[in-house]
Amino acid sequence: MSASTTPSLHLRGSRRSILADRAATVVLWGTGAFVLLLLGSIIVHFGIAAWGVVSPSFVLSDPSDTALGGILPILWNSIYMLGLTMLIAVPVGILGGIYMSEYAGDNKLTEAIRFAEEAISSVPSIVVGLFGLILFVDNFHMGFTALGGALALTMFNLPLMTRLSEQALRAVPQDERSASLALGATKWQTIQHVVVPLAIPGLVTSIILTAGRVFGEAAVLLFTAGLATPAHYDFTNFNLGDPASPWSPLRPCTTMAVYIYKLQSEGLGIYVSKVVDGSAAILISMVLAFNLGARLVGRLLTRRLTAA
Amino acid sequence: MVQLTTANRLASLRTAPGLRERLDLPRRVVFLAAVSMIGIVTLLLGFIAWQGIQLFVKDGVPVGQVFSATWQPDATSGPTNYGLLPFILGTIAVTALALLISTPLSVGLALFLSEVAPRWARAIVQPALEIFVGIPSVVWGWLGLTILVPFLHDTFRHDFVISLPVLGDVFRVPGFLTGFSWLAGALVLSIMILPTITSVSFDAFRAIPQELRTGSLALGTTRWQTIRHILIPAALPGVLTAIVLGMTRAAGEALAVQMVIGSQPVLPRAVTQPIETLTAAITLDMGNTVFGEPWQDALWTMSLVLLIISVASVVLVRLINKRRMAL
Amino acid sequence: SSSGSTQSAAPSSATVNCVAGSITTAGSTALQPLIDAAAKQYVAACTGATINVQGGGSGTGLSQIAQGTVQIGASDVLANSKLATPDADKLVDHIVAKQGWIMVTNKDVTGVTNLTTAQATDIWTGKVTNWKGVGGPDLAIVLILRPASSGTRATFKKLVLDGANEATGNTLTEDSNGAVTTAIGTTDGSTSVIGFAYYQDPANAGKLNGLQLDGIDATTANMSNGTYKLSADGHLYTLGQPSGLTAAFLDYMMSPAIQNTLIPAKGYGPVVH
Amino acid sequence: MHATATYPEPVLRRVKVPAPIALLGAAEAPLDESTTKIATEHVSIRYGRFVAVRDVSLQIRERSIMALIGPSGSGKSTFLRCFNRMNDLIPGAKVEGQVCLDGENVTDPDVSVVELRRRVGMVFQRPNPFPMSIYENVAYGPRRRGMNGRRQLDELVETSLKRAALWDEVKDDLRRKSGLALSGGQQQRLCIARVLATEPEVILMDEPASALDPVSTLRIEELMRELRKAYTIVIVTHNMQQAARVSDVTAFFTMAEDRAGYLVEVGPTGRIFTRPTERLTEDYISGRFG
Amino acid sequence: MHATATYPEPVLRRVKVPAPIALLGAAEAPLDESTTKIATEHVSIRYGRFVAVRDVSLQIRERSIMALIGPSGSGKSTFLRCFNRMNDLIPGAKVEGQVCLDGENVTDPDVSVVELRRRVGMVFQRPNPFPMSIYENVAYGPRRRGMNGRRQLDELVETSLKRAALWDEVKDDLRRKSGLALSGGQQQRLCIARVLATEPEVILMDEPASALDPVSTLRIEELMRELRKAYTIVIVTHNMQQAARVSDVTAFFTMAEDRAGYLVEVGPTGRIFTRPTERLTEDYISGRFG
Ligand SMILES: Nc1ncnc2c1ncn2[C@@H]1O[C@H](COP(=O)(O)OP(=O)(O)OP(=O)(O)O)[C@@H](O)[C@H]1O
Ligand SMILES: Nc1ncnc2c1ncn2[C@@H]1O[C@H](COP(=O)(O)OP(=O)(O)OP(=O)(O)O)[C@@H](O)[C@H]1O
Ligand SMILES: [Mg+2]
Ligand SMILES: [Mg+2]
Repeated sequence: MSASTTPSLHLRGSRRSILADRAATVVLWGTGAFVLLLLGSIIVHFGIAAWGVVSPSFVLSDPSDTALGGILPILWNSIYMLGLTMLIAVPVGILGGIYMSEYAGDNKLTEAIRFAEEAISSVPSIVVGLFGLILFVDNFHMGFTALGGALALTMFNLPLMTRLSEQALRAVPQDERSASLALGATKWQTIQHVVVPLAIPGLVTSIILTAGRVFGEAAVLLFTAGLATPAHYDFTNFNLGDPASPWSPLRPCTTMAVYIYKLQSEGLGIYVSKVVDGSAAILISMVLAFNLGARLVGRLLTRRLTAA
Repeated sequence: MVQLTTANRLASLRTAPGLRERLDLPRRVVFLAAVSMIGIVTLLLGFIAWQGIQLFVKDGVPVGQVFSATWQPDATSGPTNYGLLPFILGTIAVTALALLISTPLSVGLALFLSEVAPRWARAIVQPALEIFVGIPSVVWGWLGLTILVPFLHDTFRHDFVISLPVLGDVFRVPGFLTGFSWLAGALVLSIMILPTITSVSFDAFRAIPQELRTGSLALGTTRWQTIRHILIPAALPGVLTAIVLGMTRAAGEALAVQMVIGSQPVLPRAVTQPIETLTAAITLDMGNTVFGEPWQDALWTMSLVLLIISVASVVLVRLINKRRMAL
Repeated sequence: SSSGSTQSAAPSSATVNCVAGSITTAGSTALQPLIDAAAKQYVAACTGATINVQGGGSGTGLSQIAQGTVQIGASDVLANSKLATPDADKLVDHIVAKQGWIMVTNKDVTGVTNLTTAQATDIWTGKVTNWKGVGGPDLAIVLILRPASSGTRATFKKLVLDGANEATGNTLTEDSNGAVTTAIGTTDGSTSVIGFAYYQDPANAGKLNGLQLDGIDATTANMSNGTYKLSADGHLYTLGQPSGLTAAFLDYMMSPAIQNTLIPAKGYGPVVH
Repeated sequence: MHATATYPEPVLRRVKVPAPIALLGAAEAPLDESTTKIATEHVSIRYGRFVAVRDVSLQIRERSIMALIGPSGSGKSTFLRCFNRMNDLIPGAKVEGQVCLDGENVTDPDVSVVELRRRVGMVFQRPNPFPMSIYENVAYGPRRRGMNGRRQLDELVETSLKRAALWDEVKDDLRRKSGLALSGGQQQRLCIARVLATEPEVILMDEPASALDPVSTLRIEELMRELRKAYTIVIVTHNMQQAARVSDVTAFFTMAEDRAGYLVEVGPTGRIFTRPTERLTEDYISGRFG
Repeated sequence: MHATATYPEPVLRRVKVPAPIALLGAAEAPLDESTTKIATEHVSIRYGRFVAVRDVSLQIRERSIMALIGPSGSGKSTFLRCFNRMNDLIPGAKVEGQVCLDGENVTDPDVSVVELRRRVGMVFQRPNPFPMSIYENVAYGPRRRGMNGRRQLDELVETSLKRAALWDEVKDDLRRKSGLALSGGQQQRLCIARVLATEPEVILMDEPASALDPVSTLRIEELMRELRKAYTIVIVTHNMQQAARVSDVTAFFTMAEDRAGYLVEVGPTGRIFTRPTERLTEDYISGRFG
């Protein structure tokens, strides 16, 4: 040590930058902790509120005016609506994302598409709902239907899905594309076997975020898929043309978010607040389950496709 | 192998006609998917634009009137006046405040997740954020109504005043009379847009090659310096996109804001006072008015105005981005 | 008004004119709970009938029925006050119940149990801004309004305020009975008008102070006999004369089973005795 | 050869000296007997307005190794990329003139770049394995051409890895280990194996050995000599010894002011390194060997 | 030197031969008179359970150049990174043993890595310029240390770029051209300039010249000799001639089965290349020079 002509590693250096770094670390940790705490308390809030309400029979029985009814048809509707919407939004969104990230040149059309994506995300959902009401419900004489709701939701979600997919695909390093192309793979093979597999985690995120909006959306669906309390569903009725069949896309389809909205604004009866709390808790667990499931599938797919 | 080589040599480089088609098919498919966006948007925007101008075309309201401050759509209680100024300013005010609160929080969180967080923290926070997105806005509104509004009212009911000895009151914000306020709306919104801004910025930070981080750290810079001078500039386009997405989401959000903002069509003055946004007005009155009456036409005009505001800010941010990239 | 009684009063198919088919009603959220309950009873009695009870607001109900996309449009207000004449003339009005509203205050507003029409007008037009002025505590009045387009507000304005415009100062606007009730519960000195059905719902018992109007209690009986003036007809509109399931269901709404039992139990006033 | 003369002598006396492959290779196949595989005519390549390669015309014989040498920035990589049209991927890059493969002009818009790149493989300066297992990395090209038989693929993967002198190091976790988990040198060898697995006719190598250690480099160089029996190879290298050891013909690019991207001289490797006709070449080579 | 003997002779006779810097350097500063700058004691480095460096103890003298050589995967880069604790950034990497800089143990958790890395600069195998102008790339380090004076920075940037032999090529668009728009070789020289601008005491170089052309390489080697007067340099290289030319001391790592990451031999460069005591070293070196 005595031989050392330079100051000690512990002492020298710009204290200011070190302090700034410490401060930043604390602030960033604080931000993380704050958001986690916020979310934690919201979840705990619903957990406590739903305590004693949520039970298997709550999930598996029909709503009732006179007792603590269940939410089975509404839960089913949410899942159904999610499926129907994602059936359209996921493939079209990812394909659109592929175009934007792999093919789109730097031209007016690209600008226009990007502009369209951003413009539509600024349309309030209630306006999309009314648009759906006028277009699907009135003009197409569809009435209040799951299909109309899903189409309106898709208009709303597709740009988001496309945008997020594009970003996920763009994050794949250029090196990987060059390597594949240089091996004589076609552009499409490169996309299929290198770009998309590598982008799977990002694509899963975009699916999750889009799905989140389907779960949580009320305003669009109020006016397109309906705002009613469905009664009993006969799940053995597979006649898709029958509006009474829970499998039919041509029936009214009140989802969890809409149901919660309805109960909170005009719901009557001593059980309303319990059903609201229980439904909110179920909705949140459903989102959580979906997210975890999607991530798991994504991870399995990544492992299969990249063998990493 | 030699044989294969010979065989290859005979294959002409010209593409067989059928092959060309096949190679191009995917391109057409993805092109169609992307262009469908334009179709949807044209349909929707065309519709809103058409409905939005009915107030002027069909009902004969002068265009200038929408920039006045009086909102009196109800013919039964006096002469009608469709002044949208309070709503326009209200929307801008709430959105701006929400972004002001949410952006540092979200970008900070994105940085935390991508640069600081240990694996376990990331494993908790990331799914947590995605749950945020799935919580319906009614639920957020309800939480705001039952928790945030009373909290603001109980905690900050007195005027906030900064007094100096000679100058007197230099700054005064009236306390919350009710809790229903500009601030309440902005707070609820800022939580709702937090996941959007966070996840998109997070992706932007993740996309930065690791080599830039090691390059900077190896020069004896702190992690914060690396973040501040390398990562943030490199991720800026992505972060701005995130903010735009958050902004448009905030401007378009209806149910939750409307429940806590107080919905008073006045010009925004203090964050503690109720104001009203375009979306709140649309939500409140759309279901109660009938298609084709001037009142509803005015609501469609609000949608159009909202769209114009959002699109204008999208374009503005794009221009800023382009200017930056050119440097 | 135990809700249990509605269950036991559910009619058997013997007393109901059953028609098979599927119809949709849409519109007034104030009437939705009533129509919903009646529809459930009807469907329970008649297999083969499906009745969809949608909300959306009176304006939506009127628009939809005028377009013919639903079979029944529910509205708090008269069709011709909203729709243009040619559209309104095609609609047939079925008045199935009286709806009432009640002025309510936050629990802190003690000592005020009754407002005269004049006092109410002073408060809602902003002449009186403190509860002192009507014999209450020294507390600023916060008015919680309904949206200007809502049936509740229009009716209150017509029946109590005699068309005078509401104050614009110390006011808030909330959209639904649920939101208004919560807002009053958390806001000192606040007052509003909510649907009687909602007020008398057991879930809300004791949360708010309900006020008499001109000394008259808000009861379903007083609404039906007209002594309580803050009440109005609930309209179910059809496009032309109803037929089939629509007609059967409207008849059912007027049957004693509904008028004498379900309607008062749900907090509405019967129109047939 | 001052430095060499001073110290490595003792070692050199004691160890087994491999045959001097450079000249041996050159002798094996006299240049004039084989036909032209690639020919460029007046090729210029621009990035926007910047000219990176200027009016280069040269021929590459079939089954020979051509080395492109020259200072950094002289356009070697850019020129190399025009043989398999990888420049197509760089926005703003524009190729003028003709590049012929077996007499067909590959810059023709009708040409299938996919077919072209299958026939003209490429190894990059920076190793770029896919984030997949080692096996999948090598099997990638063949799979894209429709090869799916497990046995067939296994065999091909093994052969290719053996040729790239990587087999012994990776054979145990072929399917489990990711290509990215290898060291830099191993990664590059994996990339070479990957190209070999697609069985191209021409192999372009952009400083393939700059990340390799001498032992692997030698193996790769030996492999190149081996491949030369069936393939045409074009290599960009900064290692003049490498150029001398492996190539039959050497082309020298310059960066001298206003002549960036200019082909100064091309000729049999032995002559270029011993009797360059141009002053620029001589300076460059002597800088190296001084 | 079979190959060399056969063809470059004529050229060598004609060109100006620079002084044999390798031995000249070693002679300039007798090793024993300077003090130890870096010392490692029983350093082992693991990635998870895989041991990449095994029990390495060595000393590096102040103002000397130490070359680390050895086959690919032998842990040279890993070992190098422990001097400035860059291994901290690799999840799962664990360093055992002591690494002392001026007698202070840098693996101590109390040590400020920021300070350490300012004193121990690093140049990477793959050039990694920042996506900023050339000027900002070089000014980055100094700015972060609080240097803001325009004049001062201008001067420092110019000196650093000149030292890295890049000034002439970039001086015209210093502030407009992005560091990423340079060719590979230029990028690497920019990275060297960037480190020089932070004025470290020790410079670690991980194959800094593997992407450089011979002319620039020579310039950089000259610069290393120049820097040696004030700095301590540790270089990983695959180019044995480079090791021989520039370094005072050479350490040889092996990859032989079960001994991966083992330090076989360390000693004055002249001796290692002429009279290695270990069979492994001899094999490796002769493989290169054969
Ligand atoms: N994408 C690009 N855009 C603009 N200029 C480029 C691009 N790529 C290379 N250049 C420029 O073109 C010239 C030739 O580059 P190239 O990479 O072909 O050189 P090189 O001889 O391979 O150099 P090195 O030996 O350093 O790899 C350089 O001056 C470089 O700056
Ligand atoms: N991040 C990592 N995780 C796991 N193993 C690693 C990692 N980095 C390197 N290794 C392994 O550690 C060993 C030593 O790697 P290192 O990069 O230090 O070798 P090297 O001597 O620098 O090789 P090269 O000359 O190819 O650069 C190799 O076997 C490599 O596979
Ligand atoms: Mg190059
Ligand atoms: Mg290495």
